[in-house]
Amino acid sequence: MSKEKKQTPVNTPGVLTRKERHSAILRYMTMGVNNFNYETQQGPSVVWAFSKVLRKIYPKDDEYVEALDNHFKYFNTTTAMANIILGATLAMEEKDGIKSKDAVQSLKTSLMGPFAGIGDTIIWVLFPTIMGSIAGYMAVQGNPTGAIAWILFDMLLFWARIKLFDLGYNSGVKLITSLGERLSIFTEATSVMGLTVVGTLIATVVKVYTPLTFMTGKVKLAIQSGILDKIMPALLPALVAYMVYTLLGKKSWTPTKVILLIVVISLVGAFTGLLGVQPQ
Amino acid sequence: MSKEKKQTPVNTPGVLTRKERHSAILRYMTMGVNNFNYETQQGPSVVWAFSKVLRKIYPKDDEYVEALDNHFKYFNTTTAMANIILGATLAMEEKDGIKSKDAVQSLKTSLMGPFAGIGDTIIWVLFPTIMGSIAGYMAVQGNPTGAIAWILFDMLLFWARIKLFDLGYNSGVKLITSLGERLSIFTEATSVMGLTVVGTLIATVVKVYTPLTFMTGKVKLAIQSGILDKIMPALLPALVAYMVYTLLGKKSWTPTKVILLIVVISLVGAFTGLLGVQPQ
Amino acid sequence: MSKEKKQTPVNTPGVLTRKERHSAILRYMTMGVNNFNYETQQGPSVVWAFSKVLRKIYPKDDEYVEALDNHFKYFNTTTAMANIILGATLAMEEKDGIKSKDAVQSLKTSLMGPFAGIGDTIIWVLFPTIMGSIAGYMAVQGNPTGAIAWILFDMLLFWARIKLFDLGYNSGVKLITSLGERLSIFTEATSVMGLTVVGTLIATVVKVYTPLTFMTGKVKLAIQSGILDKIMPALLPALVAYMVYTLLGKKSWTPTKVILLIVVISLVGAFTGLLGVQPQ
Amino acid sequence: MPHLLQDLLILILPAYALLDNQGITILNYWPVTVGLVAGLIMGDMHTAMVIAGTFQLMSLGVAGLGGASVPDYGLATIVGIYLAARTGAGIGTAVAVGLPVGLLAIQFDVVIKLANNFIAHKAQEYAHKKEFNKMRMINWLGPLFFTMKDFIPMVIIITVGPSAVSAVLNVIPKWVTNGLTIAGGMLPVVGIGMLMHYMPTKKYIWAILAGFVFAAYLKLPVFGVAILGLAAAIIIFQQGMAKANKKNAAVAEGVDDSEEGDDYDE
Amino acid sequence: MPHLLQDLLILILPAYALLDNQGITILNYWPVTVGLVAGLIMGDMHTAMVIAGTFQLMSLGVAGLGGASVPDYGLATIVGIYLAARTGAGIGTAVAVGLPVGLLAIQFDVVIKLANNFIAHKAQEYAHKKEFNKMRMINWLGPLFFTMKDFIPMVIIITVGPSAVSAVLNVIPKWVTNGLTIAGGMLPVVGIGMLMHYMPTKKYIWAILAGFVFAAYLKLPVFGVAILGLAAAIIIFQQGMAKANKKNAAVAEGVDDSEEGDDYDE
Amino acid sequence: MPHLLQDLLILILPAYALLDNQGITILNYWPVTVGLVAGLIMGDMHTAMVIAGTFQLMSLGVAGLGGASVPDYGLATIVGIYLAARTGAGIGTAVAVGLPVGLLAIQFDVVIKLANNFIAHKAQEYAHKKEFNKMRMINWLGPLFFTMKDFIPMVIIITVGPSAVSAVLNVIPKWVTNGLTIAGGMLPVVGIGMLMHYMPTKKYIWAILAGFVFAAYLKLPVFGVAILGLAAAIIIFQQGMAKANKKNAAVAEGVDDSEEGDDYDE
Ligand SMILES: OC[C@H]1O[C@H](O)[C@@H](O)[C@@H](O)[C@@H]1O
Ligand SMILES: OC[C@H]1O[C@H](O)[C@@H](O)[C@@H](O)[C@@H]1O
Ligand SMILES: OC[C@H]1O[C@H](O)[C@@H](O)[C@@H](O)[C@@H]1O
Repeated sequence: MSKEKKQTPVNTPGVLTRKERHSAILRYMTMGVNNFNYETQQGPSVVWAFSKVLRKIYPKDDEYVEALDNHFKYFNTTTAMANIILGATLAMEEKDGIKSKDAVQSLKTSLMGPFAGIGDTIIWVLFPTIMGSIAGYMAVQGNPTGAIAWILFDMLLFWARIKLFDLGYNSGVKLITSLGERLSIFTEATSVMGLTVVGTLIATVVKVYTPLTFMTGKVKLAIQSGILDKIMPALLPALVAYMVYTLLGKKSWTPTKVILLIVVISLVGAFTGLLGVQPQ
Repeated sequence: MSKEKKQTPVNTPGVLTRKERHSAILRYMTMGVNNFNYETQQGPSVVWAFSKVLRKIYPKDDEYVEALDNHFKYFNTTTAMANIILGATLAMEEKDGIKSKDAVQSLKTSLMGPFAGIGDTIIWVLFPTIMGSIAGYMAVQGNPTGAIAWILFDMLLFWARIKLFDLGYNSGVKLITSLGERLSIFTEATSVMGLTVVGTLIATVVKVYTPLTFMTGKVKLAIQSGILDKIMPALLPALVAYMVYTLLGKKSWTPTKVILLIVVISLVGAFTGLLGVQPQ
Repeated sequence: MSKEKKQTPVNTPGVLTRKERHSAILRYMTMGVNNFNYETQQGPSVVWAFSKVLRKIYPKDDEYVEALDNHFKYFNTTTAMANIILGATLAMEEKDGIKSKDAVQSLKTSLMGPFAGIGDTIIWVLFPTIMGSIAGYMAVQGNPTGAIAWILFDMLLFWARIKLFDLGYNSGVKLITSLGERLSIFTEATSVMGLTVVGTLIATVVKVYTPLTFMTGKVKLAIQSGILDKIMPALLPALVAYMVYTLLGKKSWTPTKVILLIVVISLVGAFTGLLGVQPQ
Repeated sequence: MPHLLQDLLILILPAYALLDNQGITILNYWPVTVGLVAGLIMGDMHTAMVIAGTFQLMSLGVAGLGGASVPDYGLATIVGIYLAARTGAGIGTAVAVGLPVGLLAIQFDVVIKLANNFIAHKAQEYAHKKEFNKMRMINWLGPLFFTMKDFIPMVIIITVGPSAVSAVLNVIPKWVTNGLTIAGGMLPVVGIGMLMHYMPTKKYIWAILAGFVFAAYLKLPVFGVAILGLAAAIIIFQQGMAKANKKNAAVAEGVDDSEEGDDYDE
Repeated sequence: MPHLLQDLLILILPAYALLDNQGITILNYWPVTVGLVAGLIMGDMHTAMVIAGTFQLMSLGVAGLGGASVPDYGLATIVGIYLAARTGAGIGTAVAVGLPVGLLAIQFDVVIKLANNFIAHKAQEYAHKKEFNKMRMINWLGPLFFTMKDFIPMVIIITVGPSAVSAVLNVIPKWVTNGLTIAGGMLPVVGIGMLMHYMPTKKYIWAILAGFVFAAYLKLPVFGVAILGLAAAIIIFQQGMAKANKKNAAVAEGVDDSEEGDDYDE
Repeated sequence: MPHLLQDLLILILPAYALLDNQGITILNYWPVTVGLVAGLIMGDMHTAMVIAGTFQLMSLGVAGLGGASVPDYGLATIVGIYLAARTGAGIGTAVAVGLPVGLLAIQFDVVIKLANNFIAHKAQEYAHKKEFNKMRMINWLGPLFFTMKDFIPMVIIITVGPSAVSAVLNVIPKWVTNGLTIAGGMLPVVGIGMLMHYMPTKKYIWAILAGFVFAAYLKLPVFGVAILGLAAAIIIFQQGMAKANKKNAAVAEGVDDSEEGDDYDE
């Protein structure tokens, strides 16, 4: 691949230079989940990282704020995989400006779930398990080779993650060019996939567990495994998700209030023994 | 909640007083499955219970008979859960009279399956297992406290079941008011849910088992687990369900004949050893 | 059933006599998978068997070649079950001639998967397991009775397979008569069922396995079970299927080349230890 | 309490408790609750509770769902308590005699539910003849039959004694009791078959197929299947609404394409 | 029976049984049935059946589905019986020598199915040239090849003796036999790939995805998947019919909206 | 290396490694990699690696997915290595003291992620006020808080010594740490709830239901669910396209039925 080709991966002349784009994704990669919050999770990280390139795309203040608000919203996925998504959305915003707002949001919300599934498995579970077992075993024998190899692999991964961003950016442009006005249908369809994953997240990521038991003489019945799990697995997480979703839909309830409510419930639950940490 | 509000839970003035409605559901709760038959199961129980209030709703004999015939049809669910359904259908009949016939039938047939699933689990499996293990253990030590507590809980449940009826009645009115002419689409959709459950019932409630084995020397092959289950689990129940469904569709075959046929087949099967009781 | 009735099972007078039809299916039953190849599998067997009756249906050379080409395509199912399908398609071709071409192909491709599922289970797994365990046990005691019985059962099965062909032939005529112009919708719908099974075949019939392991000291990680299976079960078969499907869609790649490629990959894989035979 | 009064009350107890359990469910028919009452009647609460508790723990998880017939542990309990009080039989003996009576009741249960079929038909017949009072009255036969189911063995036990039970049990051949149990397992299919005729089974046969596969192969519990069914129902509802709205819109525009919708519904 | 006739018959037996099993399936090719015939030929039914029975029980559940290659237990049986009769080898030895021959046949099977590919192409070529007789005749090569698969090892064993088998086996490196076995496991994918090109794969790719997930993750057997596929097919059929009816109705009303339907089908 | 410089570097190490791992992930924060650096700093690579390896094998499979909080094995490792080098504590002691510090960090993690919420709101506020520089700057508080999480325990350990850790641990009641851990398990639901409000949840609620059943009941992993979701998405896309094409065709023919489409989308 020639240097020139690399610098102009799309036909439409972009507002941003390759360097500006890379500086944006490097900002995101640096911040990562370092300002993670329970409400919008990686949202602020994306805003912080892309605020400069977005400024260039949206010279008008109003549009800029609108675009920022869009990215302030909930976003969360494996950071390595996020690069693909953010590459694509940057391409979309660069080409269509504020008109792409809904499509951008839709692409983010629908892809982040499935991408987290595959990304977390590889990046946070498989890779550290492999490297950790090898390097860990070497280490207990006083040998640091595995640890050094790990850092080298991380560097390789760092490079690959920038490539993933480029991939997303180029695909993003292709996507909008080929889909054209059908983009809204496309994003609606991807939302369906995203929502399917949301159903899974409720069942697996959200953890609510009660250690309560009925006990009398030699008879003991655990509320969680003996009753709740028999009615429906992940019953409590489903109820909590429904409750939170409903509360968030009410004018009087802000996400912050909901978070505080959950913290209070958790503390009270821990104090009274109504809630507990699920034994592995 | 004020007394008055309780007495007029709906905007449209009903034909029936609250007392009449409660008398109907009390009749149903008394009869329950005390006249259960294999063909229409709780159908006659519903007719017996609601014959008086329906008479009031349908002063014309023809409409009355039509409405009764509607309720004579197959109905079966956990009796506690039936209260919700019967509350809703009573509201529908009270408001729309004989025009609601199909919607009433559809609501009953589509909800009874899912409601039985959750209701039976709680009312007939979980609750007696909890109370039974506690009270049973106390009893073997000569202590009747658990038994007394059980009866008290039953009284609470009795009260709750009446509330479930009221809930169904009020929701029923809301349902028809908000759905309006879309009711037929709604009932068709609920039928889909009902039929999904019918598929499950065939696989789980209907039990057909053959104890036949091929045996020669030390080689033994059970027809049920070695052949039938390998072709398809619940193969025999599925075939029997198909056969019964087909027979019931024929003019020459009444349900009674089908029942007799099954009894004869069961007796012959037991005599010849072709059929048996599945070991747990 | 009278002789006459048997000889004219359909209202429309067919081009072929019962004898000609049976001779065709007997040819197929004789060839079976005796000229099986990896690309089109039983395709040539069907062509060889039906070449004579098709000649009679298509007196024009061009149509004949077109019809042959149609049957040269990939076909594979349990041979006993194929009889049903081939009976039906013969009826279709007899009635509608070359116009039925797409419908014939569609019926074959969509039914062969599901039919193989049930047919293989019964004909190649259950029946030989039963007969084999009985006859095998008798044999080790020097007793040939079981073996003789097996051959007799095979004769019975032979007769039944001819009946299956007749069944397919008669249903086939009924099918086209009743469906009429809706045939294309029908075949499209059956394709959906066929494709669902194709997804299953990829996951179960195609076998690709790597015996590679990471090993260091006492820590050992199998690539197959520790990584690939955790990303997705049947990941390699899915990738191979995708690759083969893509290659086959390219002008420059013939099926023969693809087959050679796979053989080369297998040999190289075996030599280098990258690929292996999955332990049971 | 005089013996006669005790006999009378103990005779009524299982019949009442059965009807209660199948209806209002206040006393219910589990060993400990009927054992409590039996203990009050027979005047030896301790023995009564021990026997009841034994049967209760034996019956954990037993549930007659979907019209299935299960052992009558309530009857077994009462028989056991009565015998213990009258003959001074030990708890072991009381349980050993009570249990087969409870098991025998399975057969009776199947027979009654078969018999009730004729009542149901008769009642509907009366409805068609507009004899509404008769329609109602005949339904009392159901509870009456169920009463008999527990009444008859109790009468025999009280008048003839426990040996009678085994005599009766020996008369009935094993294949008959077995056959009735098998029939009890199979008969719920009739209701299901009826139900399928009231529902749009042919149109939505795919829903039955899916429900069957999830339950039979993947062992998905009924509630899980119901949620998937709900998901499908929501789609059907949305599509139905979309079609209806479109039809309305078309009508408003003066284009009458009502036929098409009907075709689809067939 | 003279030795020469026995040799001749025993030579033909596996080849015939193989073709029979892959076609009419009357004698079939399982150990006990071919062992029966081998016993008749060699004149020692008892020994024949014991060897056959041993291989039969060893092969329970082995099935060459979807074009997969499996050990040739029929050939193994015949080799074992022949050696036992000729050399007086014990049953253990007979089995030990027969088995590797049967395993070797897996490799040959893969090679033949590869070779048959060329026959298929040749036949189709003849069809296009309208040389229909040649098209038919060339297909005989398939059975001929399969005949050779069993014929050649039998000839070697009869003429050179069992030691030849191990000699041949030692010549072929392990990675070649392994590689062919691996290829045998992978090659059915070609047929599947072809099939996907004949079917509306792109339009209904979702059906493949769903079938894959149910089979790979949830281990739903193929028949269960087929039922779910049937459910989906019914829906597609109903929607197709509804659309067709609507189009017809529209045509009847004089509104020609035929394009739309076509668009959808693309 | 003078002690003071060692102390300074060892103080910075966990804070940097944490931010690195949560961002660029080059050094990362696993025991062996931070242990490697700690060994370089403290000058005893062998002891450092043994302690690090012990913690590494202990932490296999631990992953903070979806914003979950997990034990801070990196911090534990550094504390252990520091103590071993300074006090000559054996490896057992080093691990025993390091571990509770790592566990304590779970609580801090929850508190920081709660605190970050306020930063996020503040930042958005600045955006609305068009103070874009402030909007950016305030985000540095996040990394700062995370730095503190590891900085504070390290300062205490270095200045006061290991006994301080247990003192702090004893002050905080069990129910508070437990409660924060429970909150950490539950809080990801807020993000999910927000997400649902951005997506067409009501229209496609069936997708959530299906995903839930497959995950909760059938234990289908998220990637399997995503494939099924993809299958559904393809269908939705095709139907959407068909409708759009039809509408275009209709418009081209001069029949305006745009309303119908809109109705469906509501
Ligand atoms: O299963 C629903 C319902 O079926 C029958 O009516 C009885 O067995 C009830 O106890 C049960 O609740
Ligand atoms: O699986 C279908 C079919 O595939 C091939 O044709 C052979 O392996 C047959 O034995 C089998 O029945
Ligand atoms: O699960 C997706 C994502 O969630 C959070 O952002 C963090 O826990 C990340 O480590 C993880 O990759």
